[in-house]
Amino acid sequence: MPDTSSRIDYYPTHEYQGFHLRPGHPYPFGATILSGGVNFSVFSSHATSCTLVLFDKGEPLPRVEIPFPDSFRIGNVWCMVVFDLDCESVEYGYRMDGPFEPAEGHRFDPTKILLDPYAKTVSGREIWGQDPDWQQPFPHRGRLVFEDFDWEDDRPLERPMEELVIYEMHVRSFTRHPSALVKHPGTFAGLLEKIPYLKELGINCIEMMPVYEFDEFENSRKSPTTGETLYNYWGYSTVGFFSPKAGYAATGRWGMQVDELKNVVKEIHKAGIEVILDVVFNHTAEGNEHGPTISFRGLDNKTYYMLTPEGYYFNFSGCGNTLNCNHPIVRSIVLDCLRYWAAEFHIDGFRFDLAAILGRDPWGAPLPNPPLLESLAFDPVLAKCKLIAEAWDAGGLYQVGTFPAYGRWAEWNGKYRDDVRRFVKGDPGLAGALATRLQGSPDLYGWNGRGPTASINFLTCHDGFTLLDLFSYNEKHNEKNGEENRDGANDNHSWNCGREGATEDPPVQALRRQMIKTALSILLTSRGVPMLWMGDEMGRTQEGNNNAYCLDDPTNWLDWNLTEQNRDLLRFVQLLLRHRKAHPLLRSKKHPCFHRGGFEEYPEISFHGQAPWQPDWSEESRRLACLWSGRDRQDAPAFLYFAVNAHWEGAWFALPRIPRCWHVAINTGMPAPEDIFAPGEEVLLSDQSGVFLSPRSAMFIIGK
Amino acid sequence: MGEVNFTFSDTIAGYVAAFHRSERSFSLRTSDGREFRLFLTPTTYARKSQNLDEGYIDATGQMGELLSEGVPVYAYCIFYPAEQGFRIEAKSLIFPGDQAGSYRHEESDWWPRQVRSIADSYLRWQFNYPQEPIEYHNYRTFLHLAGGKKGDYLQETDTISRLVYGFASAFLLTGEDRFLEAAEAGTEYLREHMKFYDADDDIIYWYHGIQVSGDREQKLLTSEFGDDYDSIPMYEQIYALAGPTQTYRITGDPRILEDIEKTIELFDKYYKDNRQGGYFSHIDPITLDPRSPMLDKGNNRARKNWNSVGDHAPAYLINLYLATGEKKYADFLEDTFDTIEAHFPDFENSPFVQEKFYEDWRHDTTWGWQQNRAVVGHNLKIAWNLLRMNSLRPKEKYVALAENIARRMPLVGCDLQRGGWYDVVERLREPGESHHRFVWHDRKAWWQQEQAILAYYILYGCLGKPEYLKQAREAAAFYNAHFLDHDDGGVYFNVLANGLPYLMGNERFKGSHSMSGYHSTELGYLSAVYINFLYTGQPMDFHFRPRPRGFRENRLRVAPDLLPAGSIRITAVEIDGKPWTDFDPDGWTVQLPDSERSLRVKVTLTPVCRKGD
Amino acid sequence: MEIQVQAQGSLTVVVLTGEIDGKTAPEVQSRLLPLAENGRKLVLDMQKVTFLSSAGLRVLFLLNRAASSGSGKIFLTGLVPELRDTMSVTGFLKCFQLFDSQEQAVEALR
Amino acid sequence: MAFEVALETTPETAKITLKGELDAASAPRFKEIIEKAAVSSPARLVLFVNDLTFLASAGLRVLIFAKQKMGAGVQIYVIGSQGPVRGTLEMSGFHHSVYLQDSYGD
Repeated sequence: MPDTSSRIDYYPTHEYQGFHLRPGHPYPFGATILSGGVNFSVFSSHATSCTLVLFDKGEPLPRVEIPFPDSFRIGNVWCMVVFDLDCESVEYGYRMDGPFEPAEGHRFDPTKILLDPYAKTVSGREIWGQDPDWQQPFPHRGRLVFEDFDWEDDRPLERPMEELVIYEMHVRSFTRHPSALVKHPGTFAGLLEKIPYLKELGINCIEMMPVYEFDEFENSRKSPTTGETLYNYWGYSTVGFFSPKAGYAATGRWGMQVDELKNVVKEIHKAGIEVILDVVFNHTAEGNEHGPTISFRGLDNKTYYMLTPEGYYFNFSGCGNTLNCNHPIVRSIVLDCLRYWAAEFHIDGFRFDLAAILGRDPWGAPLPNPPLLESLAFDPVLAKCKLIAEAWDAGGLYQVGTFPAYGRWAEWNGKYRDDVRRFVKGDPGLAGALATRLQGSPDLYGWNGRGPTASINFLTCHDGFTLLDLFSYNEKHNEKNGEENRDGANDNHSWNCGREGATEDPPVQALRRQMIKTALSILLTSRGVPMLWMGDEMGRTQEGNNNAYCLDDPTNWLDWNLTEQNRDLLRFVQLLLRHRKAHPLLRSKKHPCFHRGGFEEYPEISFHGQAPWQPDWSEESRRLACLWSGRDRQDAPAFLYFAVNAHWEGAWFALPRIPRCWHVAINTGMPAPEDIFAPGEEVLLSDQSGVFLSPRSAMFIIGK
Repeated sequence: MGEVNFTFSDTIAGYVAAFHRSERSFSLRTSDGREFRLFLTPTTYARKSQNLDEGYIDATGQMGELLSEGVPVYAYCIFYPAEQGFRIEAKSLIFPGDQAGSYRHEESDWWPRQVRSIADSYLRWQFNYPQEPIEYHNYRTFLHLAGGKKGDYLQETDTISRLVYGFASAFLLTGEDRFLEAAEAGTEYLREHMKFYDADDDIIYWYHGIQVSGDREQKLLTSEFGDDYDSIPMYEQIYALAGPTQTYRITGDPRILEDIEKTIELFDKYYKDNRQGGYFSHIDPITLDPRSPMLDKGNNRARKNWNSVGDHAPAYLINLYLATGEKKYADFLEDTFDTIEAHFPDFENSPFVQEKFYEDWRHDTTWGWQQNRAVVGHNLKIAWNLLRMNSLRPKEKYVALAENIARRMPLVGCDLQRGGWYDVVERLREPGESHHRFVWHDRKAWWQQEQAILAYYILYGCLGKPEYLKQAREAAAFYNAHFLDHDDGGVYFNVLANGLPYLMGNERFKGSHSMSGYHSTELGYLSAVYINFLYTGQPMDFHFRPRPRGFRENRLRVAPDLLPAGSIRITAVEIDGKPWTDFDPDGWTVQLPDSERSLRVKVTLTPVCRKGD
Repeated sequence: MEIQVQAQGSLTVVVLTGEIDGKTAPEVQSRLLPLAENGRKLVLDMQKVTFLSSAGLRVLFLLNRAASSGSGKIFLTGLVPELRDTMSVTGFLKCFQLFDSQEQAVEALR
Repeated sequence: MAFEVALETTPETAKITLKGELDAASAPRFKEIIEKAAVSSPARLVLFVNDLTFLASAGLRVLIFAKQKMGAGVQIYVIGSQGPVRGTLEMSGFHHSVYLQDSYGD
């Protein structure tokens, strides 16, 4: 322990109403525990004065309000050390005074107590769903945290991008359902108990939907149809950028959410699984000029938000305001935030919601060389972090393939989702598109050396149908969301296999399972980084709701009984993932080339139809096969033949001749257990000249 | 003479003809078919029309989709001189709707929400409600938004009455008690402080207002307005009834009916000209004689004008008929409209009606500020009210005059380049003049937009001609895009021709013109009725609070306005929250139960399939 | 917060009563740190500990680190299920050896 | 009973005594007297109405109009009003603007 007695700067020089103070350190921002006191540092470009407001935990009224003496200000930063505070029971906020001239962009309001944007934990919503005290003027309060977690020898796993199989999940939904049989349902701790399941499934990266502190009661209202409360369930509206959501932690009520999440990350890393966070930097929970003033609006409205000349809020996010990401100060907060999570929580990567907004200038025009994206791409702390962008926004900007990436950014490949959905459901003329997707979308990511790992391939995600619903509904059914089914996307490219919604009819159920297996086998044999949506591996349904953003009920909760009911499907996915791991050819960092690179004179990739070497690219084509050729892990020659028949009639595919014997690994046309064999247990093909693919099925055949 | 080779800014209103995405430009076709090519700039931003108490709706991101064929838009542009003509760059856009043919102001609850917001703003400004109770003693005619409430202040009868009309209309639409409380308190205050009961003739007239200092009141018998100095103008007596009559429709309070009937007695006894028809516009304060030499001071001796003939119907008389159903008021209405139809049109000389007359209806073109000038809004008000009257007692000549006005006005009173309607123009054009000259300015007043919106929506609702719907939509879109004050609440009085608010001089004080609390709420109330019932076919709820032993034969009349027979039906009634079945669906009346206390009545009126058929 | 310390042969048994949080943690630390550092085995009877905050966890962790850096060892007994669960979820439980009761610990370690 | 009116002015007070019936016919004469009294812009106008048997609305209108013309600063006292005359004053709400007293001490 440092000998504090001798350090001169650990002694108070000022006093205010019994509190001992001294000028603080401008850096690091936020509240930092020093020995004997706490350093508070906050900045605002336009505020005229600032007051630190201290509460005892949970008390309605402040214990003291300490105005920052002008000598405690350095540039635009107010900083102060307060001595002898009980770090566990103190809550703090700031009052900022300054002009209230909306037309100029200033909305200072000294009557409001503001949350410190750098607060490491935020109180007010410690228990999920507990009715808040709506009269409390300062509901979200900053609190202090001990940052001495014992990581032992853990650090971010830094897995090569091409190895990743991402599993997108919602922390609460993952274990909230009673069938999860966990001690702390719907929490980080609940996730701890499901690590063996994830390991056995075979994914090596989980992407958590927003875990930064958010207010589940934002715009909460009663559903006109069910009378239930509708929440801000997904959490795409951040209150605290540096604080894990207390309501997601079993120990949230005692303020130990930081330790709990760090422990979860540590255990998940032990299972060899990376953790990616879904982060929202395009807007905040403060909404437009009618929304609540929580933090940024009261601190420095003109700096933090994109404003129209009259001082109103641009709305590129569709949620009321737009964060002014390319302003130097906001850029530094975003960088500080991501560095904090990467360094203190050992987070492996970040997925940016509506990332196209991060490339707009303060007046909304897209920038060719956005400073924020560049800073993120070359930041030393984030150097090994995965950066994944949702490369569009609600303001009409669609940058899939053109997102300014600096060779570092990957993107959610919306085109992959649409092309594969349409091919699998039987739309004609998409063989060419499918061929491009299978190679890792070189049309989008082939230029300036980005490669297939820039493409996050996915069929489903939190936005839209689950995989089972994709093949059970033609129309969306969002009545429970209370917006008269107007919300949610309409271009779902789904097909209900003949019956709308759940059915007991065996042939329809079997067809739906087959469509799921066919789609997944395409996804996991495509180059690029595959992403699964929580529960699709066991046939989860949301009863046709393709925008369940507000439902805290079984629509969102993962039903663990499905692991038993759909045991075959789960087995199929587990083995499919083991096949992907077994064949490096499917996971290369480079786009394949057509005329060489395979074993001896075979090309690395070649496309075929019902006749070898003659793919059918016509307008009516619903069939395609491709042959990968190269070396496997033991450097032995590898031949992988993947054929898919989306037609409603079966077809004979003559196989290309290879210097090996064909063995069947996967045939989604067959019922379990013959639908898939474990790597190494592939079955020798009796007739080596070809195979018969039943309607709407796929086969994966290996040369051995 | 220097040519126009300098930059300037202006608004263009129109419909998108085409959007050229690559060139970032679009062509805009004005209401009368002229096309302009407008270029977008990197800093062009856009918003959608937002209602009062609604947040700012930024649409900068959706400009691409919104600028599609047929979408209405207001583009504020800068004109740069170019080789031939100008290069026009749009700097900010306002979209009244999301797509062609869809207007936010035609949403079924758009206007009721607007009326609620305006009424609440006035409760806040005038009475500091809800912090303090509604106390009309504190009411100010001149409301200095910045200044406090110190020193003497003036309370004018007709501005209080108009505000009471606003509160009563807000209650009819929303049923929220604070508005009825404000309406009844205001009616009570008028009766207590502004009423002069003349025992000799058993008639009532209303003081112009009172000058309050401390707890003392100085009665002002004659008007303090320049044009009506030292006389009792009929215009003020008429509008003194506006608020109480609208309140009477809700409560049936017999004291209000008595005040109204005795004021009508005043009109018949002292203002009516039984020989040559119509009503005199002013009378002597002492002798009540319209021909008194004392009136020469204001040039008002033995004169007749638009207000004294035309203002009865819209101000109180139609509402009085709706509440009572009595034949004598229908006759009175018919008489005023016959008089207007007989004397006002002057189409051989001018598209505008004549507004000032001598006793024998000779045109008086030398009076005060009016001279030979036209108020665009009065012409439209005549067209609008003729159509109302035509639903009560159909006459070919009513519709003919209304359509005649409706056909001519857009060419001489409407701004086809920027949208909106003008104020006062010369009735005649000098030789060589392409446009009627603006008398003072080309600004646009809030209440004249109302006349256009209501005139063309009722014309379309009753006659179904598409050009009327187009005019109605353009007028209402301009009003909702430019006149709503989203910072302080309520509406702006005036906007410049290009739609930017004009906040100079006493135009700034919303209180001094509580009229703005009248016209804006009347517009909201009747727009909701005409659009929902005569166009989009949406049902509406209306709220009443009938007093015990109030309405004759305990029968509540709920017709919202003079509408074509059979256009709407009562489909549901609730009394104190419980369903009630004793009502005449097509007679628009509800037979009330006997009760010792006032009843809470909610009536649902549903149009009979009117989707623009 | 009460702390009773008694020596039992080569062991030191400490009985803690009440809450260990930000206010009481410093006292626990100052009383027990010297004992942990002198290389003896330390049995902490937590049966009557009703609440353990982050600060409390850290004091136990500090004591354990101090003990194991020497030749000493810390053992916890009688941990209430809720506290045990909190410690496991935040990753602190792993570094301690547990016994159900004080007697069991003394028996096993003598 | 015929209407009689007499005016007596001092620098800051004007006193008018009214007798008989003040009706529509006699109102103009009363108006002239009031206008004469207003000329010296007195601070106070005192009306003695003990012998006024009838006050028509027209007469009352003269009073109200006069008060308005003289301006808010002028105090009006009506002395000795009773019976129907007082009723007329109250029914028109004019009692809020003047001081009704039984007697007037100089």
